[in-house]
Amino acid sequence: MQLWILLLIPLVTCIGVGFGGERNARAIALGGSLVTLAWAAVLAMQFPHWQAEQWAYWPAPEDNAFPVLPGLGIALELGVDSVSLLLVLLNVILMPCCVLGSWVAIKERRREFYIWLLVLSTCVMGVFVARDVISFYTFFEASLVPGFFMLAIYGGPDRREASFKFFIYTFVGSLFMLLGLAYVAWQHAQQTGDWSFAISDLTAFAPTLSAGEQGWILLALMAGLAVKVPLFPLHTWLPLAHNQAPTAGSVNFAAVILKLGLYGLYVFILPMVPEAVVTWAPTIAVLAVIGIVYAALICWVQTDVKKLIAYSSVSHMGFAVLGLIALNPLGLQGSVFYMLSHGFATGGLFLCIGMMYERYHTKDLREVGGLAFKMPVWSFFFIVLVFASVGLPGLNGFVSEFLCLIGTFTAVPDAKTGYPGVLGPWFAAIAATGMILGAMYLLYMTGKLCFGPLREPADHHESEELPKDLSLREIAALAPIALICLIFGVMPWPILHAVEPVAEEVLKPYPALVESHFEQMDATAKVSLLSDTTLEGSR
Amino acid sequence: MNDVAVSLTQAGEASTMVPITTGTIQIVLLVSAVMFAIGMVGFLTRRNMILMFLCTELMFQASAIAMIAFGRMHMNPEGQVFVIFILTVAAAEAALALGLVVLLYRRKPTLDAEAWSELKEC
Amino acid sequence: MLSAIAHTTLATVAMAGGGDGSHGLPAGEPFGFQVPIAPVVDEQSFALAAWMIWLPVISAVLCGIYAALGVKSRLPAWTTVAALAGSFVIAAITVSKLDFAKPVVVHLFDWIDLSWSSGSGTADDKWHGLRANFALYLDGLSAYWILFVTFLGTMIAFYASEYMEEDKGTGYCRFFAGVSIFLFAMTALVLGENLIMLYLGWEGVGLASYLLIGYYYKKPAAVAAAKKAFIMNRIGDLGLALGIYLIWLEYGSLEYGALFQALQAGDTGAGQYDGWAATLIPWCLMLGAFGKSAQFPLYVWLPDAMEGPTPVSALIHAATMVTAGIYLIARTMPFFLMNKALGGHALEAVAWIGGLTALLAATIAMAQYDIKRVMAYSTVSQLGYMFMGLGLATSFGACYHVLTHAFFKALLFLCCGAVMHGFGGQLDLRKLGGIRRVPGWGVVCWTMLIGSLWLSGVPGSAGYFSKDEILSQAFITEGAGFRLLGWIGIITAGLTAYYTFRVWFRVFTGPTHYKPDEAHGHAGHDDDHGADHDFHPHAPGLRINLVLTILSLGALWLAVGYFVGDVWGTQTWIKNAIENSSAGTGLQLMPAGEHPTLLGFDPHTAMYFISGTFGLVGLAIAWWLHCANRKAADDLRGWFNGRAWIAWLPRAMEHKWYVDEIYIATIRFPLWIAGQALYMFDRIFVDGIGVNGTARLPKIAASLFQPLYNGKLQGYATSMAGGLALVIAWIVWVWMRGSV
Amino acid sequence: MTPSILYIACVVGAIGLYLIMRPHRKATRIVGTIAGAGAVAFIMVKVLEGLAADAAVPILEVVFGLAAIAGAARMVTHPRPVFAAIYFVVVVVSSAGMFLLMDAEFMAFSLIIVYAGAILITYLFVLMLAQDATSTAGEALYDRIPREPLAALVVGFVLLAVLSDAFLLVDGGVRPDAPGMTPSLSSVEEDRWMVLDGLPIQLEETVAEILATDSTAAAEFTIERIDGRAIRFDGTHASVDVKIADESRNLVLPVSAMPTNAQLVGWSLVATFPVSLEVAGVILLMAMFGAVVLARRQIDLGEDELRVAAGMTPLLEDEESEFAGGSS
Repeated sequence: MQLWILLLIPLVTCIGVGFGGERNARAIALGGSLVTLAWAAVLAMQFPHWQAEQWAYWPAPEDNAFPVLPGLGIALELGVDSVSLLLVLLNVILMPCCVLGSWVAIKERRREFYIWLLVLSTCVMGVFVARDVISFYTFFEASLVPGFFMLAIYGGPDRREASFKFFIYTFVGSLFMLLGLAYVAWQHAQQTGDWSFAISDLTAFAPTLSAGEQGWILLALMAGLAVKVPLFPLHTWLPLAHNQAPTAGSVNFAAVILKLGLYGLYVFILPMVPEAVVTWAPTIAVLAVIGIVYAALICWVQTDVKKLIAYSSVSHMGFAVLGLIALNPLGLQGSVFYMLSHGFATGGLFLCIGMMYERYHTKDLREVGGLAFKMPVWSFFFIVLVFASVGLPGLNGFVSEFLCLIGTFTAVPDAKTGYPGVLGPWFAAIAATGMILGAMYLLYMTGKLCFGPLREPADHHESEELPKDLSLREIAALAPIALICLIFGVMPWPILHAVEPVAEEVLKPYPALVESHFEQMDATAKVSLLSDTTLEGSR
Repeated sequence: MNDVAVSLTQAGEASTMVPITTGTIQIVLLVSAVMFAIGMVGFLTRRNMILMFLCTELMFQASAIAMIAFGRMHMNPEGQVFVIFILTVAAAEAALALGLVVLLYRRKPTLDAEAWSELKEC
Repeated sequence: MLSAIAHTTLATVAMAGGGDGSHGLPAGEPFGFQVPIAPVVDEQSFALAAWMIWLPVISAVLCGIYAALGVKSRLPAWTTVAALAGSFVIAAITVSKLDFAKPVVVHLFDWIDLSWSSGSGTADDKWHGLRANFALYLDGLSAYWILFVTFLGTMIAFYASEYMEEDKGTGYCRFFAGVSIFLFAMTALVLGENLIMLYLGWEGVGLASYLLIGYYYKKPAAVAAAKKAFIMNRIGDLGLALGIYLIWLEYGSLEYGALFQALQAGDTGAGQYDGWAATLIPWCLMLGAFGKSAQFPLYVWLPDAMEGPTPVSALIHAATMVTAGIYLIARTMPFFLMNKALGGHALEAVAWIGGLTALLAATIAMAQYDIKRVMAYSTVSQLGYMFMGLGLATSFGACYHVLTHAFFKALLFLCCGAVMHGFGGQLDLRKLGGIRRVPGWGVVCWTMLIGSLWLSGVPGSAGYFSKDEILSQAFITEGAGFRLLGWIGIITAGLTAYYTFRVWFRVFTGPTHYKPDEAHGHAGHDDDHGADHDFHPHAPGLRINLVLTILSLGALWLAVGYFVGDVWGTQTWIKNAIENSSAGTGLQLMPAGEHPTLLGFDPHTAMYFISGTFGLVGLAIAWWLHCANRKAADDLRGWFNGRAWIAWLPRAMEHKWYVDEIYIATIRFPLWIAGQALYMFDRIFVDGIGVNGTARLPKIAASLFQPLYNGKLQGYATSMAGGLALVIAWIVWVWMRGSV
Repeated sequence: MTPSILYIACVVGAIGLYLIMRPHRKATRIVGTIAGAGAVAFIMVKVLEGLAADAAVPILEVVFGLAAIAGAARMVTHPRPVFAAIYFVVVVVSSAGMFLLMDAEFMAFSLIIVYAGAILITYLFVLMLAQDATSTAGEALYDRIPREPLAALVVGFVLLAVLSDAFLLVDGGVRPDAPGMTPSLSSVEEDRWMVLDGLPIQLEETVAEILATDSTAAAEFTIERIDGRAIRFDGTHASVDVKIADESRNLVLPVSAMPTNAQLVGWSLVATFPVSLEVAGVILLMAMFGAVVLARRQIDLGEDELRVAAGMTPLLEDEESEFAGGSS
């Protein structure tokens, strides 16, 4: 029930926004998002599994189910584990910031805008709390609609193309995902005689399928999720959409929508098709690593700030994917942490850029720069968030990046961690160059935007409604994010502890699978591997 | 057949109780099908918007005949009830359609349906 | 104070005096070193130690608050100085309580803490968790380091309170916040109990360096330099990070205590992955150290970093941060020794790269005109010596040189800063001269002389002793070409004396002339002394002079302390601290008993004469060319320039051997091109052909049916009806009749 | 009759209709009419041929059917809209006749009233309203030339072919005499009597009438209901228990008391489809609103003008001032 209320609060707020008039829309939306935040905070306090030894959903989804078509096993089930609750918290924390960030940026059709924003919030929270495939998929797809409209109505000059590409690209991908999930459910019904769409049933069942079937399911699911993540080379919707979206839209896309893909990887692919994951992990990892380096290099030559940050998301998400398929607790926890920290850092960066854009109406690095003198407070937040993104220890980005990379590094066949993996040092070493490239492009951006002599567009004149530097409203939007970046960097352990049982549960089948995978590998390869390691050891 | 005979002899009237003959219903259904086809052909070929709607009325008519026939065959009144609903829809449609036609006619003084091709996608 | 501390600890460890390192270590240690026993977790007696870290943090936060409140007084400076001084005092108290043979861990709070119990492995507990808490590791090495870091931090912050006066306001707050952040990061780096905390400090000092180099953020050069510094450091950090991953992979822990004990027990790593053995660890760490400590090939950021305010150059880019690389290698020396014991060449590489960097940087320094740049290259060169020392397995020499260098180089930088500050930002030694005779510049002149003497390593100076410690070791330790390396070091010593005194003679002696630098004016300065004709240098004030004096006294004391080491205990104290920590090499790598000889003498004895001679010769040449007969310098330059076969040499030296240009041409530019090409690829192929092309397929297919969509209502109706007919036909023919 | 014959007849009919559509010559029209009528007649003959030899020939149905088809064909082909509308009246009347033949008297007359009386008149009004003045000189071009007749004919007659195939041929066509196709008469009768059961007043009147013929009975009576039901049907007779002065009597109801067809329809409408009835009412209402709104002259007003017209204050554009100030 608590979770239903969580989903309903933004929707009810929508009604308020709709009837509250154009003037009050944003205030009502802010109120609603704050109430959602408060409610989510209450849930977080009630959540019993923060320090649990065993992994479990809360509330137990069966108790919370709302049968729709009992004959077909279709029931709406909601429940959270620590990962999904953390992601819900990410969403609800960013939501008021988004509203504050759009406070004056959205001048026309305000009610509609905030309604879409709140609906988006509901949809993504729905994805995170759904415990059955039907509602997961429904929310997953429904989240496209508000995104589409925010993009298409309030976006930049290329909004038409961006919105269509965003919608169609991700939608087509998810259709494949639906196909894969439906296949699993169908097989479940065939073999057990009962229809069920509960994620727990399907994840318990799917690993019993043959390796070939699992491979196809993995491909189908990846088609949907890799677009969302996004994984190279399926990333091209993202720079366009991020670039064209209004501030709140970019924040939401970067912070939450991208996480849907990773969350899907975590909730479906890892538990459902373990054998296929073991087989395909190196391929996925190669794509992730290519994405890291490729997007980072592209970032470096961008002149449009938003595009730069958008490509940086591609690069960063590569790390998260690597961590996820490292198949050990280090990587998995790092990846979950990455979802959160990227959400806050990049979301905050987009907010910052939005605030700059409201003042200068350009995102072009060649036209605007040297703002540190004129906008010190803005620059302060911007630099904090940039360094959070760069992965400076003490801020959140470091913990996640470090864990993902060390997880990848130690994902070796004979790892003593008890979690053998199929990646290894080479993947981590190449991916780690992303650290350098990340610093390169982010500092390039910072150098242009914050430092150097003041550059303003030729036709720039001071806005009357906005102060030169940030207003209290804008500080109120940025300060929580910056603070969270710091807190996460200094005190990551509560989150890591909360994710521990989840990681162990998800990874339970993997050690045995990886070992048998290597046993089946080509005998000669195995022999050479062994001889190498023995040589190293005896030296 | 015996029951019918008894009740007939008792009442001396009430032809309602006789099942419809195969020939009758087949003829009636054939007529209904032909009318429907002609109505559709008319809808597709007439360029006059008003007549197009009239052709839809013809198709309604055909389906109403079929309804009545089947209702008669099963000897219950529901076929007729459905015809009432068809009448309702036909009347509503006529009202709205004619209103729309008038509206369109105000924009372009012609009744030619081909004059309105904004649905074109390219 | 140091000596007092030294006395308290002297009794605890028996030390053999002198430099021959013949003190006994138990034989049979697998890799030839003995590291301390398992650290004791002691939070009661060292509770105060936490404040070493927290005070700079508090000061940074306060400075931030001052900035937000718009404080325009010197409050940030005093806050910072007080905090840093507090840190120093606490450090001193802590160190005085510390027994070097018994390292102590002080737990502050949990940071990264992962663990898992399941999994298929049967390995011991080590791999079943990744623990990196915020905790302090107090042993000889960290105690030694933290003392001079906090002391110099305090001094230089005090100096900066005057130096940065013109920027009072936001800039002032920003500066001191940066200094505080730096000190926090540096203490975390030095005191951290595990490699991740070291990494935290490592990157943290990088951040502080970035922020402070870019302090004059309106100057594009400063911004570029800051960026370059951070990125070059990041390249090093990549090595460090990989090293950390590899260490965890091989040893399953990142805490010093556990690691050192494993190594001590002869653990050569788990050997888990083909090719990535534990012997690779030192190479990765080396990359990190070279990045942070500006060694070839990653040294190019340091000279550029001189765009920052001079106190920053003194504190970060001369005295403390750049020695973090030395600290790293000293801290992880057991890995290097293991490498060596297993036949690896990591230590040789460290020595050779250090030595070559020393020579290279010295040659560049000889031809620079900007006095801060000379000092910067000199720093690179001296850091090269320190790496050479580490590579030659004399951690003591390296660490001692770190200390002496920190004092005299900070002193030199601060003097340069005073000159720059007083003369309108002028740093070109061609445009300055005879400042000795300008009123009010006496302290600067004489303290800088002390610094220069110490740097040149003239006999009797601290630099002389610490450098000799390293150079003589080159003739003792066995290794690939170490003797040649020793001679390279000796030649470099001569060059060092030359370029150092070139600066001093040019700036302080000769006829008095000066003019301000128009182009170089600080962004934050009011240009009230910009014009040439009414320019009046303003002499340094009390605080600057005071700091210079204190530092020069410190430098003097280091020299004297060495001389009479057994009396004051300084040298033995240091030796004690270093050799009892993980940096201790045990010096077993040399053949025991029979020292190799150098020119027939014991190398230590010989080196006193050789390096002294070279230093004095260099000094004399400098005196001749730049003081006594300046025309000779011009003649020499003319002689070089007049001969085509040699004319390239001074030019190449002046242009820093074109290393920057080579980097731009071979790395930066290709990467940039790659970026552009990939972006084009992304747009044209991935997005254009891949995505839009796929998206166009349905459109192409649709164009076949397009004529049907003519916008004619009845056309659509026909299709609909046709579809209906087909559906019914299907029902009738297939469903009802079962055949077509 | 085999499907192929049916299909060929459909093709012939289609060709006939096509010929009628061509406006050029009277001769083609005649040929077309003959072909079409022949095809229809041929099929009808074939249908009747297949009947049992002793079955009665549904003459009237054939006549009305042919009239309706002829009217329909002329309606879709006539170049003058008004005439087309008039031919539609022919269709309506003929179908009403067929309704009558199928015991749907009420529907037959409502069809004439609603269609011929109301809808057709509306059409005619609109036709006259919309027909431009020039059309008096002759038919409009778009009325004379059919649009893509071939495609439409193909579609329409494929549909006709499969429909008539389904009605006439598949499994012997629609056959009421096949077992299970029609309900047993007793159950039909029972259903009807039960409708009377639901009409208590009419039942009382019927009982009163029966009792009136019986002089022995008192005027006061009550109808007894067992489980809420008064009428009991034993398969042939319907009877009612009536209590007259504390004496129970079983009255057999005459067949003439059975509810009429119209009553049946009414009962079905309110008892079986009440919601649909309501929905139909709402549809009609909304159609009325829609027609009113559509036919009105349209004026676009902005939001502010609407607010002013509604007596509210217009929106003000001074709302950015709330959070904007106060930065340091």
